[in-house]
Amino acid sequence: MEFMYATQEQFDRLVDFKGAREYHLSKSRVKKDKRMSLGEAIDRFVQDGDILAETGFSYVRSPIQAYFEIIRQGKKNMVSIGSPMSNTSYLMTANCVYAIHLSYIGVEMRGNDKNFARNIKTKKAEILSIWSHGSMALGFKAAQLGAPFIGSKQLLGSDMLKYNPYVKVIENPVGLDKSEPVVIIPALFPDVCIIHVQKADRYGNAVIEGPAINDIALAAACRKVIITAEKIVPEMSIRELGNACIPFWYVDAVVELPYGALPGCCPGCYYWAREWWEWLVRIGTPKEENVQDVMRYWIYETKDQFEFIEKLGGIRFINHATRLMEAAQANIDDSLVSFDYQEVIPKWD
Amino acid sequence: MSKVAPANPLEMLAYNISLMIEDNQIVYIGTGLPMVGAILAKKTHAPNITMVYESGGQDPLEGEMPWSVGCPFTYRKSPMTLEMAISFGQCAIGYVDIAFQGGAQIDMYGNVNTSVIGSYENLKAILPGSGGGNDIGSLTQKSVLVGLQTPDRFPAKVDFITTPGYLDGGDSREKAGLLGGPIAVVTQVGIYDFEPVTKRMRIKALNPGMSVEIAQACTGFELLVPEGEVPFIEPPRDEVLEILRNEVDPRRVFTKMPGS
Amino acid sequence: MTTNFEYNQEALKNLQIDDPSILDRLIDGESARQAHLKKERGKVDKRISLKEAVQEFVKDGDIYADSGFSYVRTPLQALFEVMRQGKKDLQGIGSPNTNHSYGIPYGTFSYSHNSYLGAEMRGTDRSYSKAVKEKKVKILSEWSHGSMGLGFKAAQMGAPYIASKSLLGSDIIKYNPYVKVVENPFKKDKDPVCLIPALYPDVVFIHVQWADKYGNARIYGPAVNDIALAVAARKVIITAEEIVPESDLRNTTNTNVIPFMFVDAVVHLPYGAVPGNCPGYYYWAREFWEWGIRIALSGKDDKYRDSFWDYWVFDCKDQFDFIEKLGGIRWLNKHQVIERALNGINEDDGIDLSYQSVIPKWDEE
Amino acid sequence: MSVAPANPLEMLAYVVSKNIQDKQIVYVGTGLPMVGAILAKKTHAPNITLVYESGGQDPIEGSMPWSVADPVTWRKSPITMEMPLSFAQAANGYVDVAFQGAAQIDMYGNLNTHIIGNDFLNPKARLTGSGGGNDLISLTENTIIVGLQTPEKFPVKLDFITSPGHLYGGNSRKEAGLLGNGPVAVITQLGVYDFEPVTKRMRIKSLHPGITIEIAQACTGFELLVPEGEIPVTETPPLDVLEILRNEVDTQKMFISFPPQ
Repeated sequence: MEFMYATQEQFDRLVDFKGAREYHLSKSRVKKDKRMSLGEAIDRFVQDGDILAETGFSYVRSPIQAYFEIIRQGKKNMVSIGSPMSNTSYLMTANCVYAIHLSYIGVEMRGNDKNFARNIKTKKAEILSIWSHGSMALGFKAAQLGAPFIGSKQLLGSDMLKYNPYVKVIENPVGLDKSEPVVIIPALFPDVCIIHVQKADRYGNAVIEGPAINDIALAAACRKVIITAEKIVPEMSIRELGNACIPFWYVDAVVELPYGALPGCCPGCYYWAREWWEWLVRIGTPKEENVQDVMRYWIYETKDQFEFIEKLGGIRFINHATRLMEAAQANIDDSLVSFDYQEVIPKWD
Repeated sequence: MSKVAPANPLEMLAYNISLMIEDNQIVYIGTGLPMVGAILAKKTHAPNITMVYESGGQDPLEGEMPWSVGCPFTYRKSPMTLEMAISFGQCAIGYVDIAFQGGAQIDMYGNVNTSVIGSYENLKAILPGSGGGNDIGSLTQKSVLVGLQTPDRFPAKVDFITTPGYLDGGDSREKAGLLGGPIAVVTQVGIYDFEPVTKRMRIKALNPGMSVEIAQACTGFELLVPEGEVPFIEPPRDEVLEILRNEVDPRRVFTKMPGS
Repeated sequence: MTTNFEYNQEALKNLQIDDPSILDRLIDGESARQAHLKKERGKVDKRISLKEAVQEFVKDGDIYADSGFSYVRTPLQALFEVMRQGKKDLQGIGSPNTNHSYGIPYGTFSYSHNSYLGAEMRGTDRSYSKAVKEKKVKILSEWSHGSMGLGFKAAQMGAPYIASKSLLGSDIIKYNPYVKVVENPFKKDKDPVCLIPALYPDVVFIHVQWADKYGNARIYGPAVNDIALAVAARKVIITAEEIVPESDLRNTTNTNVIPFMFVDAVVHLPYGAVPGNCPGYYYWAREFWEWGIRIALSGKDDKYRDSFWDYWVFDCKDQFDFIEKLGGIRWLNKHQVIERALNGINEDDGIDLSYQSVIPKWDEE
Repeated sequence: MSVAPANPLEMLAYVVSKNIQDKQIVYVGTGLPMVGAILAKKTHAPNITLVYESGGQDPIEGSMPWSVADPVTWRKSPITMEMPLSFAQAANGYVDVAFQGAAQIDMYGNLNTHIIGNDFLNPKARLTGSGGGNDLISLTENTIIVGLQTPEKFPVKLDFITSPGHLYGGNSRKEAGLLGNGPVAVITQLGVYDFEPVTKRMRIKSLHPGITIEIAQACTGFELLVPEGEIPVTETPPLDVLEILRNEVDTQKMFISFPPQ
């Protein structure tokens, strides 16, 4: 394979079953207090050259404040993967990520991410392999299941096969007619993921409210796992409910990070900053210099999530966002809040 | 004369989508107009459908119009949420009846492109990529394609097959080992199906005011025309339009015409 | 006979399966998919009696699976009803599939896809051993828990098969017509892996603590393979300790939930896991199991076995009759208290966990 | 001193516990391994985490479980896992050591829990089948085998390989594509055995007090390898450990007293 930026070793590491296993075997089993600051966690566990897996779903329960810290610390030469992986777009602009395993980078209802498209077109970043959500999810699930690969009916007949060096089409060797083709998807083992959760204890037992997406599988698959949590709760309170989905021994660092998913949303906690996203999509992404402005103001010149919130509108913003989420989850009456928001129309439109 | 303004093309599209849904189905939904159409169906002729989402939300209570398939409204008071691999797994094993998806390009065999315009070697535009599109299109029993019909968006052959339809027609989808397949294409012009043998796109019914000639003019390949008269779709009744405007998408997130 | 499937010929020979078409349904994903596609989609009240559920959904010859793990949250009262109704020639599958041995002498189970059929801490189930020897039951395939679990999980994930590192080098493979060893096609060096096909039983009973009338069902404690089985099986019957309002399920966050669309019937069946254990509700009848294992499953004499099952199954109308024989309300209350203590809900200081172990006469001689 | 010396089952439980190091994740099955693991946790290895195949993860201690799905195996567990996911942890490298027993063990540490007799269809005895045994030994990094040693239970050749140890010795385990080191020790009522690094044949590591090479060999169906020099005597449980075993671990004497027959 010829890569612009990535190394063969980086390319191979994603599917290195034995390597990931050995790494897991070498991890500390001690049930100890793993709490540390966000800065320390990113400094110690996100390394230049790592394959970073995106968690959550685009702007839902994604560890966006942690991604901002990666940008502030100036991590380099990283490869990004995830389904979806929309937040990779600004990691590219900040020169943290220069190669991706692509499933979906877009801005949901607003469609394409022009910043991402620009980075690819100008060859600032390269695509190493192309996936669908489900096929990539099966890759993570295979890893979680300890299966070297999983047969699937996804991807067959699509051109994605021609752009995915990891998957193969074979004739079904078990069951069914021999002539029945299936795609085989190898287990995927990224280096590091940061998972934002509503509740965790100091050891790393983590509770996810709402959809877990691929995060349970990723917690099992990744070599290094950082938990950022809205709340650190006593272990006993997690035991009372028995609803954790990530056990402590997968976890390397626990960061108490209230509002860690902002400007995205965190189920059960707060709604997302829709105006901020509007601004990013409509103003920030179309032009390179605007992106740089957005990043300077919101990331480089912002120390932490609290300063970020001050810029969004402080306590008034948080109070509103919290109530919106309460209403969204039908915990308070819908009539008490308005889902109206200010649409951003850029001057050039 | 009705006091209700007639449907705009996006509203017509949402209405046509709702017509594809039968009561009691399990419906797999993506962002945008399919969501509007499905909720409209649920509030009108199909009150007992169950909506499932790729992010894992299953059977939520209705609320606001979701921004995307990961929005809290996709799992509002859901009895459960599923992991993604398992959520897609439901399509493969026969627990989803119908799924909707859009695309930047749709070709005469119902292949969909959401990856790249031009080619990866000679890039004109890069699109978001598959997302769940390929999985839904590969695995679901019946899929319905939704798009705005223009000659560019309906080329003879898509630049990139993100989601396979009938591939090269005939039995090529089956030979590729895929499950299910597209049963219809819904656009602002009309509804199309696929001729059973060649699997080429064929006019099924047209929206009011449209004609075979207009449909053909909006298409980059030759549309098949059925024998006899082409039926017209009855426009949405006033009360349906009012439900669409006042209850389904009151903020006009998806049904407001751009520029209006 | 014709089959569309490719089986491990060595295993067919070893198991002396002349007509491999009997194996087809378990891995026939297309027919399972079709069965799922035909299911009721409406959110309707699916409550029926246990009798009706067994009559309507268990057919002679079905591939039969049940929930839970050995004696934990196992739908034993449903299994007893299956035996009472004289269902025949079932293929038993499950990881574990311990309780299927009870039905073998009555012809209820004539075939076994075996992963583990034993008496837990008491080891081998000698009546099963005897039945195999006497050819009252035919083994169709051998599995490990994990490999069979992956088969159900593959079905749950809609994957035709999953590769695994289990079973390699073992003789199980020579007695499993379904699995195959291939070289990992992703590796340049030789790296054998075992391919496990998705498994689709015909019918599964799942006993849960809470369900609503539509079939949304919530499990307390380990779900084992039940979430996957609920997705994979062609017919799914929920037996529930309590029928709760739907809102109750919606207001609780818990990942161990089966959604209503998989479910064909809901049976309100308090004590449906008796004589086994239902987490959070009641401990199991250890004396009953001691008696069953030491006497009925000892393989010593068929008459002990027959009289045991006659007394406990055929002479009982329902679970309430069964509990009366165990000791009625006193037995029940004691076992509820023990269960709560074990779950850390009740004070466990002063709870007496001792029980009468059963020494059969022939052991004393 | 009024504490009675260890009986053979108590000795076995103690040696099991000594094979567990602190801070390990331990995959436990029913019976003596469970007793040994809980004993280890209450003595020298307070920070181990116990995981079970039915899905219980890291329970708080309670009474002695009857089986691996007992409520005690997931008592106040923060999480319970579906079974394939629980086994998958072993494949993914999150389990350090697993214990298992068997009806037959051969010189390469292969295990049989399927049949006795060499005709599968007409067995002398039909046993349980694999359960999680095959998965654990196939996937876990280190496996320790626990069994009662008799010539019949330690035959030259197994009637059925349920759980592969070192298969046919040498590199054959690796060539079969299996993960981990396979069996690293065998613990019986007579002694502790390991596997010679090249041939992978079972070798005496230490013998319990009063046991000689001759006794060990007489209880074995194949030729045991004997190491150079003096054979160490297995350490016996100190009295305070015995008291913990009897009064805190298996208070019902479910596993550490001999069955009535």
